[in-house]
Amino acid sequence: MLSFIAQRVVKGVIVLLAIIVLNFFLIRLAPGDPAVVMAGEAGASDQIFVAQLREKFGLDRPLPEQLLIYVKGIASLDLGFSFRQQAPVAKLIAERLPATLLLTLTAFAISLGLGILFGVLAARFAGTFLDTAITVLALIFYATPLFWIALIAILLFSVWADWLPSFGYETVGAGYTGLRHALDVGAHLVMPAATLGLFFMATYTRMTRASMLEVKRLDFVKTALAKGLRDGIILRRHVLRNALLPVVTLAGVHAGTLVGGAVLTETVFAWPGIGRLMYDALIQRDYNLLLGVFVVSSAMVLIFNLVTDLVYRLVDPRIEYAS
Amino acid sequence: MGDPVVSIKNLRIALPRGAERTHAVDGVSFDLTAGKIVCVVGESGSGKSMCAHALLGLLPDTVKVESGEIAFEGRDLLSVDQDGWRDLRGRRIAMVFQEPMTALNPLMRIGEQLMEVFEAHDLLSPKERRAKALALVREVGLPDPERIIRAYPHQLSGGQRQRAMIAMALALEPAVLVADEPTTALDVTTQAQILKLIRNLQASHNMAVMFITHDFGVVADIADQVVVLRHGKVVEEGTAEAVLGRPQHDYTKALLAAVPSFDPPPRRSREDAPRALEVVGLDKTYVTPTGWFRPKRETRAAHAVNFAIHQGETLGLVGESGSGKSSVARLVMRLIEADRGTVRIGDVDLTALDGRALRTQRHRIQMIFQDPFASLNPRRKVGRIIADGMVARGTPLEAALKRAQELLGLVGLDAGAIGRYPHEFSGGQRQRIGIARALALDPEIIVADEAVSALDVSVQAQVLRLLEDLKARLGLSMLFITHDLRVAAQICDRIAVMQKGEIVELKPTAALFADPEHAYTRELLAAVPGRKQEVA
Amino acid sequence: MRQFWRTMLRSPSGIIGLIILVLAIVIAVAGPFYFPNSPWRMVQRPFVPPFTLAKVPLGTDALGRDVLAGLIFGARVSLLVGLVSTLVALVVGVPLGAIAGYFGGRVDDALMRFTEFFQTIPSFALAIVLVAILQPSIYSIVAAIGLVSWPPVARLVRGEVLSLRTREYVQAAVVTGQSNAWIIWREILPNALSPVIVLASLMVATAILLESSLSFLGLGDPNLISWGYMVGAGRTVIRQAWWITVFPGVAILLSVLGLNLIGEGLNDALNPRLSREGR
Amino acid sequence: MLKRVLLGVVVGCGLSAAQAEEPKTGGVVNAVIQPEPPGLMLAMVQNGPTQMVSGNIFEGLLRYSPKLEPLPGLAESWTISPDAKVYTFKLKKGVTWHDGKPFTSADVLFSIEMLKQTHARARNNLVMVEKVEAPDDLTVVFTLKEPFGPFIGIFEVGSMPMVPKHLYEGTDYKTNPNNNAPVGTGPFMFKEWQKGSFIRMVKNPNYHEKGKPYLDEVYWQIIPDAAARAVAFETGKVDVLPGGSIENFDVPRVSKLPGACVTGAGWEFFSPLSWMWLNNRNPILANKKVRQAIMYAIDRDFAKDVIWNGLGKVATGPSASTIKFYSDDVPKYPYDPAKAKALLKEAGYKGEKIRMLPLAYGETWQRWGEAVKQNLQDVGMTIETIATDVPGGNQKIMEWDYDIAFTYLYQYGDPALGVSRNYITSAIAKGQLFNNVEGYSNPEVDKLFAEGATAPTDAKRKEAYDKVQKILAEDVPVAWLLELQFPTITKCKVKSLITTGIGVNDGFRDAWLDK
Repeated sequence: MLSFIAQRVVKGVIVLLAIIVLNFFLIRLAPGDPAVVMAGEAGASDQIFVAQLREKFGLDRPLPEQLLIYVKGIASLDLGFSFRQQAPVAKLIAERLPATLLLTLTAFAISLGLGILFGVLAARFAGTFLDTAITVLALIFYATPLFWIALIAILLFSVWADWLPSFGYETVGAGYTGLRHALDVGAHLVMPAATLGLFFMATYTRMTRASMLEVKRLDFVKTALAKGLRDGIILRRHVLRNALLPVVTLAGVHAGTLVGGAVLTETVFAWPGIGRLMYDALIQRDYNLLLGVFVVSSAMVLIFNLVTDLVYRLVDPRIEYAS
Repeated sequence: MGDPVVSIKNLRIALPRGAERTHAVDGVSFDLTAGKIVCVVGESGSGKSMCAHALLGLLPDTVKVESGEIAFEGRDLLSVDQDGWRDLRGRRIAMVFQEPMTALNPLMRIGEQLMEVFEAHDLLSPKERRAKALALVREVGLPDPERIIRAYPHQLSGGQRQRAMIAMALALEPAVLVADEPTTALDVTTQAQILKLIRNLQASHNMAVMFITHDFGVVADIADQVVVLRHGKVVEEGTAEAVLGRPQHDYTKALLAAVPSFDPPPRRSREDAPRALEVVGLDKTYVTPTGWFRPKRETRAAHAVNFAIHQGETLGLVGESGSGKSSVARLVMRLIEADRGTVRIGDVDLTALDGRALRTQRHRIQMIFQDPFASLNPRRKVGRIIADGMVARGTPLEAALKRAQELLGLVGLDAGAIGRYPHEFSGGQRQRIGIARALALDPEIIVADEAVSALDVSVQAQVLRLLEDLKARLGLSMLFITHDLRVAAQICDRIAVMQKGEIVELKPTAALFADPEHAYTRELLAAVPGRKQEVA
Repeated sequence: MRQFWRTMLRSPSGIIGLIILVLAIVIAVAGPFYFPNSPWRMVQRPFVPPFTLAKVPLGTDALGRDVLAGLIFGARVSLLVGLVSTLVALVVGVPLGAIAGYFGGRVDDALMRFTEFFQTIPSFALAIVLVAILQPSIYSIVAAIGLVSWPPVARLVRGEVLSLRTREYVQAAVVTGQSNAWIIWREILPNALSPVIVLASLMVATAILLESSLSFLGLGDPNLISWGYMVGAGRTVIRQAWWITVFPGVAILLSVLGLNLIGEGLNDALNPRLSREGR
Repeated sequence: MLKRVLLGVVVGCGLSAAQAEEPKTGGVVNAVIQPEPPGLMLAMVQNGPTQMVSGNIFEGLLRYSPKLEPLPGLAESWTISPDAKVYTFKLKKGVTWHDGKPFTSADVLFSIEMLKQTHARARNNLVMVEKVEAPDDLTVVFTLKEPFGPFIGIFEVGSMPMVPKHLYEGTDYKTNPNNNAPVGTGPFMFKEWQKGSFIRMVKNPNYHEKGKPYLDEVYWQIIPDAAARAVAFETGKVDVLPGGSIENFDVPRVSKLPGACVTGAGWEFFSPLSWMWLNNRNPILANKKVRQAIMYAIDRDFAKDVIWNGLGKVATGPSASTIKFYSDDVPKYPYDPAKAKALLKEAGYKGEKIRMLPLAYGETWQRWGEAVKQNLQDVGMTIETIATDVPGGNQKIMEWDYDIAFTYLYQYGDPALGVSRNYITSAIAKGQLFNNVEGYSNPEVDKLFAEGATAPTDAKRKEAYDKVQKILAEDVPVAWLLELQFPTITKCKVKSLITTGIGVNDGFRDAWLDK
C-alpha cells in the first residue's frame, strides 16, 4: 500500500511538472502582460513605466530562464511572488484555499449524500411515481446551468424571503466567535454549496439508480434471495455496496475538479475562494498567481484521485495495489 | 420410493410477448423425492432453468405462471407470498447456481456470506454462526477453513467457490436442493469432485435434489431419475437406467446418440506423411507488474512446447482451463508473441516474419474460434465476413463474394446467406460460417480452438462431422484444442495432454486412452463424466 | 436499424428528447427566414415586457432588442457550438483511445498519461484560460470546449477497444491477414460506436452548458448572439426584466434536457441489455 | 451636552459651516469596493479601487473643491510667486503618521523622489519642476522651469500621496512590508484585509483635524458580482455604493429603494470623458469625412438615455464641460444617419471591414459596444467586434493594432493635465496605452496646446484652448461619446460623504452616520 502511494505520488509530481511547463507557456501566449494591466490602471503608461514594471516582474528575461526560476522555486515549495498583489503566491492561495475547500467539500458531501439517497429511493421504488419524480427532477437539475440556479436562488432566498445571506463567507464586522461564527459561516454556505452541489447530486442520483438496477440483476442478488434474506438487507448489503463502486469512481473525479470548477459559484456568491482568485489572476495576467492556482488545484485533483483509489481499494477487495 | 417432497403438476409458465415461443414451460409435471436426485436434462432454451427458478419463486418479473401447481410439504408454492418465500428459501429449499464467481458477492468475505444464511432466518448467535460456518466449510471439503471464511470470492478457485456455494445451500439442512448446472463452468476434474460431493451430501442429509444439466455424462454419473425437456415440454421421464439405457422418445435417442463415444475409432497413422506444422521449444510467460517493491507475478502459459502435425493429421491438444492450450493455439497463430521458440509451416518459419511478410503467409494457417457469437463481427454481412480475407489478399470483391457463396454451400448453408447479418443465424450455423471463413483462404492447416464446446450436443455432432469431412476432402491438417476428452477421442489422430503450460504426454489417441502414462492424464480420463456407465 | 428506431421510439424519454431536438434544429435552421433582421437590431424601446406587443412577443432587452429573435439566432450558436465542439472532442478522443486500446503496452501507457494529464487540470478553469488566451471567438470557444472534453471519449473508446481487441472476430481478422488500420476501422470502431454515440449526445449537452457558462463570464463571441450571452447580459437586470434571463435560460434547460433524454433513449436502443428492467 | 456644542464649534470653523445638521460620532459604515484592489500602497499602485480606499489612509498636500479650487490638505496655505514659477507650501503643524512619527517637509521631499520612480502620472506632472526644497520642517518650495498653469492642480492624494520617509527610505519599495499595512496620515488607519472578503479601516484617533473622523470603522466589502452588490445594498449589508459599483441598468431601481440617496457629485476632479480611439493610421479612418460620418452615425443620446440611464452628458469635444477652459463654441454632431451615409459615400467608403474593440469593463461597456456597432452598421459600415479582456485590449491599443477602440480617461481638472496628452504629436509613441494613441498630428494643435499650458494668465490660456477645441471638433481625431457620470448611491443615513471634487476617494474624513 505504501509502495502504491509512493508510486502515485511520484507519478503525480511528474504530471504536475508537465502542467507547470504547459501552463507556463500557455499563459504567456495570452495577449498583454501584468505590466500592461497595471499601466492601464495607473492611468499613465509611457514606455519607461511599462519597461520598469516588466523588469520588476522579471518579464524581460528569456522565457526558459523565467521557467527555470519558477520551477526552482516550486522545488523548494515556493510558488513565487505575485507582483500584482505584492504578496507571495503561497500566502494568497493559503488565504483562499480553506474557503474553497469548505465550499466544495460541503457541496460534495451534500451532493453525494443526497444523490445516493435519492438514487437508492428511485431504484427501490423503480417504476412508481416517486421514481419518476426523482428521475425528472434529477434530469432538470442536470440540465440547468449552474449560474442560472444561483441567480434564481439569490432572488428567492435572499431578496424575497431574506432567509439567507446572498454573498460572502461571513457577516463582515459582526465579530462572531465560536458557535455563532460557525452558524454564521454555515448560513453563508448554504446557497453556494447547494448551487454547486445540485448538478453533482443529480449526477449521483442518476448514476446510483442506474447502477442499482444493474446490480439488482446480477447472480449474487439471486443468491441472496435464495438465502431468504430480507429485501432491506439485500438492498443495503448486496446491491448498494456493489452499486456504489462506479459512483465512488465518479465522485473521486468530481471532488478534484470541484476545486477548480467553483469559479462560477464563487463569482456569483462572492465566495472568497481560489476559483475567483484564478479568474482575477487570469484577467490581470498575474502569471505566478495563476500558475500557482493551477498547480494547487491540479494537486488537489491528484490528491482526491489518490484518496478515491484508496477508498475504492478499501471497498473492493478485488483490486490489489498494482499500478 | 417414499412420498414426493415436491410435486410439480402441469406447470405452465408464459413468456412475455415477442419471445420465441409463448410458453417457457408448458404442462410440466414431475416429483422430487427425499434422498433422490432428479436430473432435468435439455438443450439450451428447453425451459429447464425456468423450472428451477419457479421452485424458489425467483422467476423474473416478465414471465408469469399461468397454471399448474407446485406442492411442497403440503403447500402450494405458487400461492406463497413474499414473507412465505423468505421463510422457505434457504431454510427449506436451497439453490446452487451455475457460475460460482458471479453468484457470490465479490465484496463480502465467504464467511460473512455463509453466516448470512443464519441471519436471514434469525438463527443462532453471531458466535455460533461463525462456528457453524467453519463446520460447513469443513464439511464441503474446503482446505484451511479459518482462511477460507476470511477470504473473498476472487481469492478462491472455481471449484472452491462452488463448494462454498454448496456449503451455503446446505447450511440450514433444506429438504430440497436445486442445482442449476452447478458444474458446467468447471473443469472436468473439478466437476467430478463436485458431483461426488453433491452425491455424498445428498445421501447423508437425505435431501431431494433437482439437478439441471445439459450433459448426459453428468446425468449418467449422478441421476436417480431423469426428466428430459424439450421446448418446455417433458418428452421422457423415468429412472436413469431406463432413460439412458432404453430411451423411448426419438428426441432422447437423438440426444444420446449425439454424445461422442469414449471409445476412439481406429485411425490410420499419418506419421510418415510430411510435416505440415512444426512447433519447437515454444515458451510464453505472462508477467503482471504488481508495483515497485514486490516481485512480479508470472504465469507460465507455455513451456518448451514441441510438437509436429503431419499432413492430413488432426492433433488434439487437451487440458483444463489455464493449462495453456489456448495460449499455444494463439502462439501458433502468431496472435500473441512467443518469448522463445519457432513455428514452422512447411518450410516457412512463421516466427521469423513480421508485418507485411507475415500477413502474406497467414492464409496458410487459419483458425476456427470457440464462441460462435463472438467470432463474427455483428456489424458485417456474412458475405463480407468470409470475403474480407480474400480481398485483403488481392481478390476482387466480386470474385471473393462468389467464392463465399460456394463456401457457404460447402459448409451446408444457403448461398443467400451472404446478404445477411450474423445475428440472423443459430449458434451451429454461425460456427459453419466461421469454418467457411477459415476455408476461404485455402489454408493448409486449421487450428480449431474449442470449436464445438459452446454448442448443444446435437449440433456439436453435426459440426464435428462437417469438420472431419472437410478435412478429408481438402487434405487439411488440424490442431484441435478441446477440454472434452470425448470429442477428442472422436476426432483426433494423436492427442497431446497439457498441464501448466507443458505437454505431459503425446500419443496416438487409442494408445493414450488405453494406456495413459502420466498421472495427470489418468486423472483427466477418470474424471470424464459418465465414463463408468458408458451411455448407449 | 429499424429495430433501433423502434426501441428509440418506444422509450418516452427518447421521443420527448427527439421532439425537443428536432424543434430546436428547425428553429435554428428556419427561424432566421422569419426574422431576416439581425438579432442585435434595436427594434423597440428597452424593457418591453413579454406578451404585450405583438411585434416583440417575448419582449425586448436592455437595448430594445427582440428577445425572441435573440433566442432564435442563439439556437444556431448554441447548437452549433455544442455539435462542433463535440465533434472536435471525438476527432481527438476516438483515434487516441483507439490507438491506445489497440496497441496497448507502451503506446497505451504514454497516451493514457497524456489523457490523465488533461484530466488533472480542472477542465472549466482550463477552458476559461484557453478562451482568454485565444481571445473569445466562436473558434476559440469550440476549440477550448473540444480540448477539455476529449479525455472521457478517449478513455471510453480505449476501454471498448481493449475489450473488443480480444474478441474472436478481431482475431479472425488478424489471422486472415488484415492490416491494423483496417481492423481498427472496420472491425473494432463500428462495434465501439454505441457507447460513444450515447456519450456524444451527453457531451453536446455539456458543451452547450459550458458555452453558456463561458458566455456568462463574458467569454463569448461578441459577434454572435448565444443563449449564455443572453442570460449573462440579462442577469444584471433580472430584477426589473426577468424575461431577458428566463427565456434563454429555459431554452438552455430544454435543449440540454432534450439531449440528455436522447442520450437515455439511445442508451436504451443501443444497449438493450442494460435498460430492459430499468423502468 | 457640552461635548456636542464643542464639536459644533469645531465643525462650524471647518468646511461645512453651512450644513444644517450636526454630525454625530461613532458608527460603522460598509462600502463596496470593486474590483478588489491589488494593493493599498498608493505610491506603488494607482488603480481606481486603490485610490478609493487608500485616499482615506494617505493624504496629499491639497484637496480640491467641486469647482476644483485648491483646499488645504497637509499644506495649510500656499503662495505662488508673481512670475508663476515658485510655489511655496506651508505644512500643517502637529500632523503625525499613523505610527506616531511626525510628518515633516522631509517626508514631502522623499515622497516626490519615490513617486518619480513608482508613479507614472506623478512623474509626468513633475517634469516641469526644476527643484524642490525644504527650508524648514514645515515649508516646501517648488521651483518650475517655466510657468505651468495647471501646476496647482497636481497635489491631490491620488496624484501625489505623501509617503512616510522613515519607513521607506533605503528599502526595496516593492517588497517593503508596509505595503501590506500602509501607514499614512489620513483620517483612517488600515486595520485588516481579508483577501477576497473585505478591507477594514478604523478611525485615526490622532487625526490632525480635531473631532474627525466621525466614524469608528469603515469596511470595504469585496463582492465581485454586480448583481450581488446591488442585492447587498438592498438587504442593508452595505451602505455605500461608490460610482460604478453596480450596473447602470440597476441604478434607477436601486436609487428608488427606501432610504437610498444618490449623488452625481464627487467626480469633478476626474471628469471622466469617454470616446472611441479612431486609428488615424487606418487608410479609411485617415479620411476626416469618415471620422465625421462616425460622429453623425452614433446615437449618443440613446447611449446616454438607455445605456447610462440618463446619467452624464453628450460630449461636444475634447474637454469635459466640468473642467477649466471648456468651450461650447465648436461644431456639433447630432445623430444624423442620413448625413453619415452621405459623408461615407463622399469619402468613397465601400464597406471595408472595420475592427472595433469594446472596453472589457463590464456589462455597460459591452452593451455600448453593441449599440455603437449597430449604429455604424445601420449607415452601411462593416464592423467586426474583437473580443478580448482588459490586458488583451490594452496590448492591442498599445501596439496600434485596432481600428476603433473604446476608452474613457480622467481629465484631472485642467486641459494641460488630462486633455492635451491625447492630441499632441509629441505624445505619439508605440507601447503606451493612453496619450496620443490614435496617431493624430496637427502642428497647429500642438502649438495651441503648448500655449495653453504655459501662458501666464488664465485669459491667455482660455484663448488658446478655445481655438484648439474648435479645430479638434472639426477634425474629429477621436469620436467623443459622453461625459460620464458615476453616481454614488448611499443609504441616506450616511451624511457628508461627498464634500470635495475627488469624492469618495477622501470622503470618509467628513462622513458621519445619522443613527
